[in-house]
Amino acid sequence: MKDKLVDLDAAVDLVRSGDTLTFSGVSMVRKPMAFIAKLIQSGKKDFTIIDREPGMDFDILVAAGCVKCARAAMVGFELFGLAPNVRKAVQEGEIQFIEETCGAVVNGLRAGAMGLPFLPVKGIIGTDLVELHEKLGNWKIINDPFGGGEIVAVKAIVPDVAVIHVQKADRYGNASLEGSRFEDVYKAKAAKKLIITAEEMVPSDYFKENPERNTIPYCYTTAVVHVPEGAYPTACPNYYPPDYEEVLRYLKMCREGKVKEYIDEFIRRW
Amino acid sequence: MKDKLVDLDAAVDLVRSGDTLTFSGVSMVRKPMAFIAKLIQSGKKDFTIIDREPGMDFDILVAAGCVKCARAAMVGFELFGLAPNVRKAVQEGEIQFIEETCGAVVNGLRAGAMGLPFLPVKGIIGTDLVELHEKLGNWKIINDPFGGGEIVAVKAIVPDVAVIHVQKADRYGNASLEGSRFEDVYKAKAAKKLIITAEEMVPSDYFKENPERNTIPYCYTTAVVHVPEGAYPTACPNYYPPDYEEVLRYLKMCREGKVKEYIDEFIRRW
Amino acid sequence: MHPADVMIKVMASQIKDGEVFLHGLASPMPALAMFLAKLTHAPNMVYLAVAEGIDPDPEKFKLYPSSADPRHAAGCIGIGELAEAFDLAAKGKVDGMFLGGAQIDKHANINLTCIGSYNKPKVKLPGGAAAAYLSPIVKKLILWTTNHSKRTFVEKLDFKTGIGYEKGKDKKVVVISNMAVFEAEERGLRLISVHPGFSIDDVLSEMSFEPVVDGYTTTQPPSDEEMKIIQKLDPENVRYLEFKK
Amino acid sequence: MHPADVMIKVMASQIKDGEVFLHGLASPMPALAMFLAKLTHAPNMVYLAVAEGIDPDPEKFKLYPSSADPRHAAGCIGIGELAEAFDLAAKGKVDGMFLGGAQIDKHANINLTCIGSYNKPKVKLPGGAAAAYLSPIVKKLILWTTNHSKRTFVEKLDFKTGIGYEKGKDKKVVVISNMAVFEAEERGLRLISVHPGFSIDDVLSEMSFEPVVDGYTTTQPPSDEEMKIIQKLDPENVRYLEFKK
Repeated sequence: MKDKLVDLDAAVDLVRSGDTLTFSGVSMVRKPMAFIAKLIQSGKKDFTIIDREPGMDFDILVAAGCVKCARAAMVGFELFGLAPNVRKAVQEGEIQFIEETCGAVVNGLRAGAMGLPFLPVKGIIGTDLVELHEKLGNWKIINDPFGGGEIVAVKAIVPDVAVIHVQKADRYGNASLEGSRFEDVYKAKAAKKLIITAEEMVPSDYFKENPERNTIPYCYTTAVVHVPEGAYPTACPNYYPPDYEEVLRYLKMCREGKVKEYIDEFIRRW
Repeated sequence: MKDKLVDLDAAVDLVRSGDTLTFSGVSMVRKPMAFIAKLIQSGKKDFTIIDREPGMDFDILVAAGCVKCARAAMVGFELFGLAPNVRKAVQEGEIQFIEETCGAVVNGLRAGAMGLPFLPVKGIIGTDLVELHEKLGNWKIINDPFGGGEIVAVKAIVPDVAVIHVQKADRYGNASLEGSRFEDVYKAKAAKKLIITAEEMVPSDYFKENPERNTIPYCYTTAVVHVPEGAYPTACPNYYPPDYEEVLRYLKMCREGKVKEYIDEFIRRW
Repeated sequence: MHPADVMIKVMASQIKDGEVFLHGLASPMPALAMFLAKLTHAPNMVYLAVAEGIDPDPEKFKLYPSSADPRHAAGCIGIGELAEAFDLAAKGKVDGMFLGGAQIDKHANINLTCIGSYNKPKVKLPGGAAAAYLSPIVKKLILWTTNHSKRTFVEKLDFKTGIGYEKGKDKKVVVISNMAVFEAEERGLRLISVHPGFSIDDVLSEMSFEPVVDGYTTTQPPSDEEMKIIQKLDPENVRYLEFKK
Repeated sequence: MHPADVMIKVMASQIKDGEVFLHGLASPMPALAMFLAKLTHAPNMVYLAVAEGIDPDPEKFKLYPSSADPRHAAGCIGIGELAEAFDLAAKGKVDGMFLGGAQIDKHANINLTCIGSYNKPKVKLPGGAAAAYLSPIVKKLILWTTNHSKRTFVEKLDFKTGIGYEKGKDKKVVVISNMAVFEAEERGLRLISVHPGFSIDDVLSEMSFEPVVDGYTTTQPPSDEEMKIIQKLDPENVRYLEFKK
């Protein structure tokens, strides 16, 4: 195993403008916010970002002007309302938005993780999403070769980079997800490059003592970064809950036209 | 959660003659041997058995005359040689044998677990297995709808019953696999009925304290049976290794034409 | 009584003992309804949720603004990846799912995608989440809206994100608004009950299409005992936030 | 020197540092070769195996008759489901796989299925395991046989279980017998080296087809140091069992 421990800047160097990116977590949980701050600071842009149900990660990247295309089944702040910057950018035609549905994102990522060109997915047929995705070449209605009728085939999702915030990792890139995993293991295995940001660094013995803990083994990992509170203000299960007040402060500043100030502050934090 | 703890006989009652069955483990590891003993004793038969790389479980079921069709990528005793009873039954045309390949069995079980009608699988094309399986209707060469060329589609494998021997379970059917898992989680989720046999019973708090331990949650489980040494003479990781001497004794008795005696003894053990 | 509590009670009453129910993000009322059912008439229901705890412990539960808040999984018996819940749904083993609806038509089809055209929307909504995937494959689809109005109950959707009534399928579609309860039938949306405090005129005057009305009742609100349960699970009244948007 | 040890050394020399290698069931020599490589020239190779331990600790390793013996995973850094290794292979990320061959033709195609016809076999072999799946998708296919004979090196396979040489593909196919080493080329199986103790006549007279012979060497046997490593990993000489069948 090779030492893959780097700092956030070196990890950001692995990303190129125009890349397709995916991030860990959903909504206000385990989003790699520190990495995103540094990514914004780097000035790279034109990203395609893809996820099942992102939140502040997508919104702030869009606010910072880094995004060309966003693809997700839902983007928002749940009870706190719509994602203000995604909403604005889509309504003003500044970014392309591709409406997804959870099962299709999940199976697209699984196809990527499994090295398959596509995966079938049930449901969906009869909704307006089919036409949209067939046009984009993401989905195609095919016939089940075993006579089960029509079914949607989802093209494999293979992000250029996945950034996954985990609770624990060693310096070789073995990583442990605790509690909710969402699609993060699939994302990690589907991506061409995998950046792990970790709340806490542990010795490799942590995994050797109990190899079941190793949810993302080192052979998938390109780089690992130690970032305590790296998901803040979203939650890192077993470490901290979402900071709802901070999320509300972000939304308030967005409403007040002060999103650039928030972003500056957000970058300075790291 | 409902109490699903039953004895081996009650678990065997869930199986019907003619069912398609799959078992946990590979080769000489974590095969549900106690259940298989009781299944043989029950007199039920005409089973189709399917697995990636089984060993003594398949061989003794075939020896006992319970099997109509066996489907596997490999059946044998590794360095100890061929599976004598499977070999004999196939060569004498007593059972149908379907030669599989690991990747296809795995993806067929995954399709079953995921509720999908089929899954694509790479490789295989160019071997003599394709014609065999296309005739049987298990596989079909299709075109990747996204232009990647020909690929094999594997029909979902949905066994009537999966019997999975685990290290720990509670009486509600939550189960913990320790160490090598093989395809056992997929088997558990693909099957119409799931029988858990467990080395050790634990209180549900064992899972509540550390929910990551729960590799097969209760909502999949039909029945759970407490069977210490239930995989013997195959291994149960963290409990006991394979008993190679006992496996060799089985093979010796088979060679000497005493397999019926071994089976009687094997049944009496439970 | 706050309409949220009436809606929670109606949601809970859709859940039968032993059934498998799932809720997603932005779903405080469904989360509370699932607990209410589990703590009353459906102790063996299987609780799956976006926070990925299977059967979280109601004793340890407190409602927070994000449905994915990791504290919502406290005391669970296992981790149930949402992907796994989707697989269960594909196998026909998810009995019920709760979905919001920004627009709902008379067949209980829903729009969660956009107001106006997809390519140049007037309002880009948060998105359908699992709606397109799950709405055709679950057995019970429980739709809710906190905004019973002509803008919600529309003649024609701007985008069809999810599918409601489907003829010949073993699928029940219930629509729960802050004023009334409907069930989707071939004829259209049939009024089942009107919540206490609202009249039939309140209900009908705020819909862009006419529902089927051939006998309806007053919605059964939660009992005092049930209100205690809800209040204990949500002492800070997070469930009411959805009504302030 | 036992041919097993020569074969292990040849197998190990196929592994470059940083590469991902996998072995399956009934694979004592590949298991030892992977450790030998890891302990000598390839410390960063990724060790995947049917016992599902990723990078088991060679200090804790002892060879047992079943390759899936759970003790073979001792000291591993993680559980690597075989399914996951197969996924890696599908992504082109498994560099090498070891496969036996009951019959091997001049293109290094293999038969592990049956002797005689499939439907009425003279001998039903154990089966191809991952051969059909992996042989077309790995970058290095290492085939081995402990029975260098005309029955093994056949003109025509009774069944094509795995695919050897494929023109135009980034794929190396090496065949290691108890007498010699070959590599598959468009022209056929090319002799690379003959093991110490065997002559070229021994090698050629025991093959049903003629390999390409245009210069070959003597196979490099393991050094004393390497033999010590092998012996420490397999003190009970389990690796020789394969030769007694």
